[in-house]
Amino acid sequence: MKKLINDPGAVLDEALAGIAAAHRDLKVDGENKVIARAGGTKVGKVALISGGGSGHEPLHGGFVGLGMLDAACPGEVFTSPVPGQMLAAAQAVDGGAGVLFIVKNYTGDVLNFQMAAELAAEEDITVETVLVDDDVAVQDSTWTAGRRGTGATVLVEKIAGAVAEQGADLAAVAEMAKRVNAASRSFAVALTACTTPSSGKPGFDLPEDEIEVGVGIHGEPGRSREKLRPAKEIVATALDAILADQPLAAGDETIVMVNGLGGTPLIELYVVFHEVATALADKGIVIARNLVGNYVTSLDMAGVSLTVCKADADMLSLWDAPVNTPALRWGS
Amino acid sequence: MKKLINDPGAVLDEALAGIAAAHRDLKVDGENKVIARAGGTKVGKVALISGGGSGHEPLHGGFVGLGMLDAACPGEVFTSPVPGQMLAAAQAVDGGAGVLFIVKNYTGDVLNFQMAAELAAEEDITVETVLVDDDVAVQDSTWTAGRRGTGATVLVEKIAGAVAEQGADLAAVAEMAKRVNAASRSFAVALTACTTPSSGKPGFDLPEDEIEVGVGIHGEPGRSREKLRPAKEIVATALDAILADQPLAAGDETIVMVNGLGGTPLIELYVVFHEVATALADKGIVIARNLVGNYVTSLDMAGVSLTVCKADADMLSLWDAPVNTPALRWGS
Amino acid sequence: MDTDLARTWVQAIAAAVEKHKDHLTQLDSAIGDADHGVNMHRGFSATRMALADYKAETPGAVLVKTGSTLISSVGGASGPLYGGAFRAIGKALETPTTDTRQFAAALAAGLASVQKLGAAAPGDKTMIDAYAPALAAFQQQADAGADFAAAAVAAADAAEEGMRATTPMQARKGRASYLGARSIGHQDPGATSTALIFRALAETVGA
Amino acid sequence: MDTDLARTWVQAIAAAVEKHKDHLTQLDSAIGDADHGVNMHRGFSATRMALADYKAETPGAVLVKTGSTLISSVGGASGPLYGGAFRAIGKALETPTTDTRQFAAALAAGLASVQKLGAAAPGDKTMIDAYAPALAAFQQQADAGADFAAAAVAAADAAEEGMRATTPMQARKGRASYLGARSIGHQDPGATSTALIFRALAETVGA
Ligand SMILES: Nc1ncnc2c1ncn2[C@@H]1O[C@H](COP(=O)(O)OP(=O)(O)O)[C@@H](O)[C@H]1O
Ligand SMILES: Nc1ncnc2c1ncn2[C@@H]1O[C@H](COP(=O)(O)OP(=O)(O)O)[C@@H](O)[C@H]1O
Ligand SMILES: [Mg+2]
Ligand SMILES: [Mg+2]
Ligand SMILES: [Mg+2]
Ligand SMILES: [Mg+2]
Repeated sequence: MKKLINDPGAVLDEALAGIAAAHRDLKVDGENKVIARAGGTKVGKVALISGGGSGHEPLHGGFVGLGMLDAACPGEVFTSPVPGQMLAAAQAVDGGAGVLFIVKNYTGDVLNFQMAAELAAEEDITVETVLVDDDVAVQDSTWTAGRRGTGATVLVEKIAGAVAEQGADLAAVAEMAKRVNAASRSFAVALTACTTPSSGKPGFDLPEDEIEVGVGIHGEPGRSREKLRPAKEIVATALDAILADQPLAAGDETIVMVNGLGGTPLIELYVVFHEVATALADKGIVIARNLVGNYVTSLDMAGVSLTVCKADADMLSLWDAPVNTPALRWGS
Repeated sequence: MKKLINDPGAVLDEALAGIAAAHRDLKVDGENKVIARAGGTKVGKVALISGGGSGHEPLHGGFVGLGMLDAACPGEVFTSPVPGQMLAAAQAVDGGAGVLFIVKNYTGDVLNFQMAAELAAEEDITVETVLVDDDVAVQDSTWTAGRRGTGATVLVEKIAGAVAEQGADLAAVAEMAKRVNAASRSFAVALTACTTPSSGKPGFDLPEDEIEVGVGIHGEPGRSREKLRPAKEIVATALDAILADQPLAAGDETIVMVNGLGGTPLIELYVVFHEVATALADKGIVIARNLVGNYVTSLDMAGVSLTVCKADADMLSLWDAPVNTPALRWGS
Repeated sequence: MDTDLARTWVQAIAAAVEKHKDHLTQLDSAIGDADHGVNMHRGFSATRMALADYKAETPGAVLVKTGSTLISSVGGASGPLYGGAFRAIGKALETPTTDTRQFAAALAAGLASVQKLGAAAPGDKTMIDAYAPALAAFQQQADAGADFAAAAVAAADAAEEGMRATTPMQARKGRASYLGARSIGHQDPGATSTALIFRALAETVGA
Repeated sequence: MDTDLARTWVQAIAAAVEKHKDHLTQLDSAIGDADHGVNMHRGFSATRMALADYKAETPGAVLVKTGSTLISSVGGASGPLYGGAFRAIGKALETPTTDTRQFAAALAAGLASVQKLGAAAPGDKTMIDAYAPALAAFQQQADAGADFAAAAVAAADAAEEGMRATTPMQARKGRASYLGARSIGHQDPGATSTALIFRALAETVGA
C-alpha cells in the first residue's frame, strides 16, 4: 500500500487537523469530529448536517459553508460516524429551527443517525432525516439493504442548503431534499479497486482488462464485471441504467454530475462528459447545469459516476443560489 | 492501460468538447485548440495566455476566467502546444494592451511560445513572456534545460491575472508575474508513475515500496529513488529542499499549495497539509493563504507537490482579488 | 452472572477481538468494506478503557456501559447493533447476581434489540445467524436446568455452527447484500464476531 | 536535388517515421516523456497532407512548407527544432535544382537553425549529435566532388554512428537532462529520428 499518511489509525484525526489549518471559514471540533461553519448558524435557520465514512472527500466536510451544510460528521474511513458526533454537531449548529440529517442509505449510517436523532430529541432538538438512495446499480432493493446513497448527496445538500438559507422551515427543507433525491439517479463504473489505509489491500481484484460496472463508493460490487471498453460505451451503459429507472423525455431539464472516484484524471472526466452531453442531446434532454470533477470519491479508485437529476425550475434556481464551501463555490 | 477514453489520439479533441459543453463561461475554439473567456477581453486590459501539454488538468484551461487567464492553449498530452495555437489565442484575446505569455520552462514550451511571439509580433500584437521555473528538484541548472515550471504556475496566473484585471499595463503585469515566480519554489514526490494514453505504459517503474523524490509533472525523474516513508518525513524532505533554496525567516508570510498529482485522495492531501502547517509553524513561518487539492496534475500519478511562495502584501491582496474560473473561484 | 464475571467477559471479548481483528477484516473485505475487525477493535479498546475506572454494582451496569461505549466508538452497522444488544442485555440484569434463566432472558432482549434495529431475519447472513442459535441453545440448557457454564458452552458451540452456516447463505441485509448471489461462499464477519462473543462467555464462566 | 526529389524525400521520411514510431516513443519513454514517435508521426502525417495539394516550383518551397507544417503540428521540442531546420534548408534551395555543394550549404543552414533555437552543443545528447556528423560527412563528400547519392549515403552512415554515440552521453539539453547521470546508457530519440531523416535522403537519391 502506498499512501501519503503517517499511521493508518491516525488518518482521520490528521486530515481533520489539515482541514482546520486550511479553511478559515470552517471550525473543526477535533474531539467530537465535527466540521462546522466558523460563523455558526443564523438564529432561525434550519441547520443541515450530513456525515458518513471518510474517504469520499470532498464529501462531506468540503460542502460545509454558506448555502450548503452547517456541519459534517466524518467517520473513520468507510465507517459510519457514531451518534455522539451527530449529537455534538446538532448541539453546535441548531439555530432553533431544527436540524435536517442528510443520510446516505447504508445500514451503518442509517442506524447511527437514527440513534443520534433519538439522542437529539432528548435534548429538545427537532430532527428530520432524509435518506439519499440514488444508486440504480442496486436492483431488487427488497432483497438488499436498499439503494446506496452516492452522487445525489451533493445535489441534495446544495439544493436543500439553498432553500434553508432562504429561510424555509424544517418541513420545507426536508421536503425539498426528498424531492431532489427522488429526482436523481446515479451509476458508477470502476476501473480499479480502492485501498483503505487500515486494510492496506485493494478491496477487490480487477484484472487489467476488466471493469466493475455499477460499483459502490466503498468498492461494493456492482451489477457485473465486464471487459474494459471505450468511454462512449461505458457512458451508454450508465445512462441506460439511469434512464431505464427514470425515463426522461425530450425537453426535460437536468442537472448532470460526472464525478471522478478519486484516481481518475480530470481530462478523462471531460471526455466522459462530452459523451454524456452528446448522448443526452441526441434524446433532446437538456443539461441545464453540470458538475465535472471529484465530488464523491472512493479514495484512490479510478472510475467515474454519473448522476442525472431531473430538475424543475425551483431546483435550478436553488442550484444557482450562492454557495461558499471549500469544494463548491459560486454566486455572492 | 485503463482509461476512460475512446481513442488515445482523440483525447484532447474530446476533452475540449467536454470542456466546451461543461462551461458556459468559456469559449472553446476546437479548430485552433484555444480555450478563452466567453466574454472576450475588455479593451485596454492586458491579456494573459498560458498553455502547455495536456494531462495537467485543471491547468491551464481550468484557470481561464475573470481574474486569471484570458486564454489557454492545450497541447497534446505532455506535448507543448504549437505556435499557431498561441497566435490564434493572442489574436482572439488581445485587448489592445498587449499579451503576456506565461510559459512553464520546458524546451518544447519555450521554443513554441517563442515562435508564437515572433508570429504575434508580425501581426502587431505586443507580447511579453514570463518563464515559470520553480521546481527546486532540478539541481545544476547550467547542466540541464533549467528548472522546470510546476505548481508556481497557478500562483503566477492568479496574481498576475488579478493585477491585469486592475488595469496594470503589460510591463507591470509581466513584472508581477516574474516577482511571483521568483518568490516561489516547488518540490514533488511520486508514489506511482503516470501513464499517457499514447504510450499506454507507466512512464517509469517504481517498486511497491519506493517513491520518486523530486519528480517532474511529466514523470521526469527526480533527485533520487527512495523507500516509501511516512507523510511527515516526505514533507520534511520537500520542505528542506525548498527552504534550502530559498530560506525563510520567522514571521515571513507565505502562500502554500499542497497539490495532488492526479491519483492521490484528497484526504491524504489534508494529512500532508497538516504536516506542512506544523513544520512551518515550528519555524514561525506564516501560511497566510493556501490551496489544497488537484491543481497541476500529472494524469493518474499518485503523489503530491508542495509549493511555497514568499508573499508580500501586494501578492496577498492580489491573491484575495476575485477570481472566477472553473478551478479557482472566490470573491465577487 | 455477577459484576466481576461481566467485566471478565467483556475483557475476554476484547482480547478475542484483538486476536482475530485481521481475520474479521479479511472476511469483511470479501463481502463488505474491510473494516469489521478495525471497527470491533476500536470499540472494545474503548470499552476496556471505559470500564477501567467505572464503578458498577451490577453485571447489568457493566454491560450497559459496554453497549454505550460501543455505540459511541464503533460506527458502521455493527456499532449500533452490538451496542444496542449489550445495552438491552445489561438492562435486563439489574440485580447483583443472576441465574441462568435470567441471563437467557437478557440474551433474548439483546437479540430483540438487534432485530428491531436492523430488521434482519435469520437466514439473511448477519450476526443474527450466530446469535439466534446461540440464544436457543442457551435457553434450552437453562430450561433443562443446566448450569451457567454448560449453557454458555452450548451457546458458543451453536454460535460457531451458525457462523459456519452463513457461508452458503446469500446476504439480504447490510453491505454484503449488494453482492447478491456473489455473497454466497463467504462467512459473514458479523456472525463471526458474534461467535467470538459467545466463546468468550463460555471461556469466562468455565475458567 | 530537384522539386520531385524533395517531395520524395519528405514522403520517405514520413514512411520511416510511421514505421519507427513506436521505437522512437520507446526511446523517449526511457529518458523523456514518451511522445517523440507520436510527435513525429503527427508532424509528418500533416506534412504529407499539406504537400499533397501544394504546388511547388523549387525543392526549397517543398522543404519550407514541410518545416512550417512541422512547426504548426508537432509541438514539443522537436517541432520547432525540425520545423526551423527544414525551413532553413528550404530557404537555401531557391533554384529548381541544386547541386551537392549547394545542398551541403542548405543542410548547414538547417543545423545552424537548430543550434540557434535550442542552444545545444555537440555532446549534449540531442539530435545535433546525429545531425552534425551527418552534415560533416556530406560536406566532406561534396568538397571531394562526390555525387549527391554518395554524399547522402555518407551522411546517413555518419548520422547513425552519431545516433549510436549518444548512448553513453549524459544529456544536457531537453527533457532528458533532468535525468543527469541516469540519462547515460540510453540512445537519444531525437538523434534517432535525425538518423531516419538522413537515411531516407540516402534511399531517396539512391533509388
Ligand atoms: N441489518 C442488519 N442486521 C443485523 N446484522 C447486520 C445488519 N447489517 C449488517 N449486519 C452485520 O454487520 C456486519 C458488518 O459490520 P461492520 O463491517 O462493522 O459494519 P459496516 O457494514 O457498516 O462496515 C455484517 O457482517 C453483519 O453481520
Ligand atoms: N535544446 C535542444 N537542442 C536540440 N535538440 C533538442 C533540444 N532539446 C531537445 N532536443 C531533442 O528533442 C528530442 C525530444 O523531442 P520530443 O520528444 O518530440 O519533444 P519533448 O522533449 O518536448 O517531448 C530529444 O531527444 C532531443 O534530441
Ligand atoms: Mg464500514
Ligand atoms: Mg513532450
Ligand atoms: Mg464493514
Ligand atoms: Mg518527448
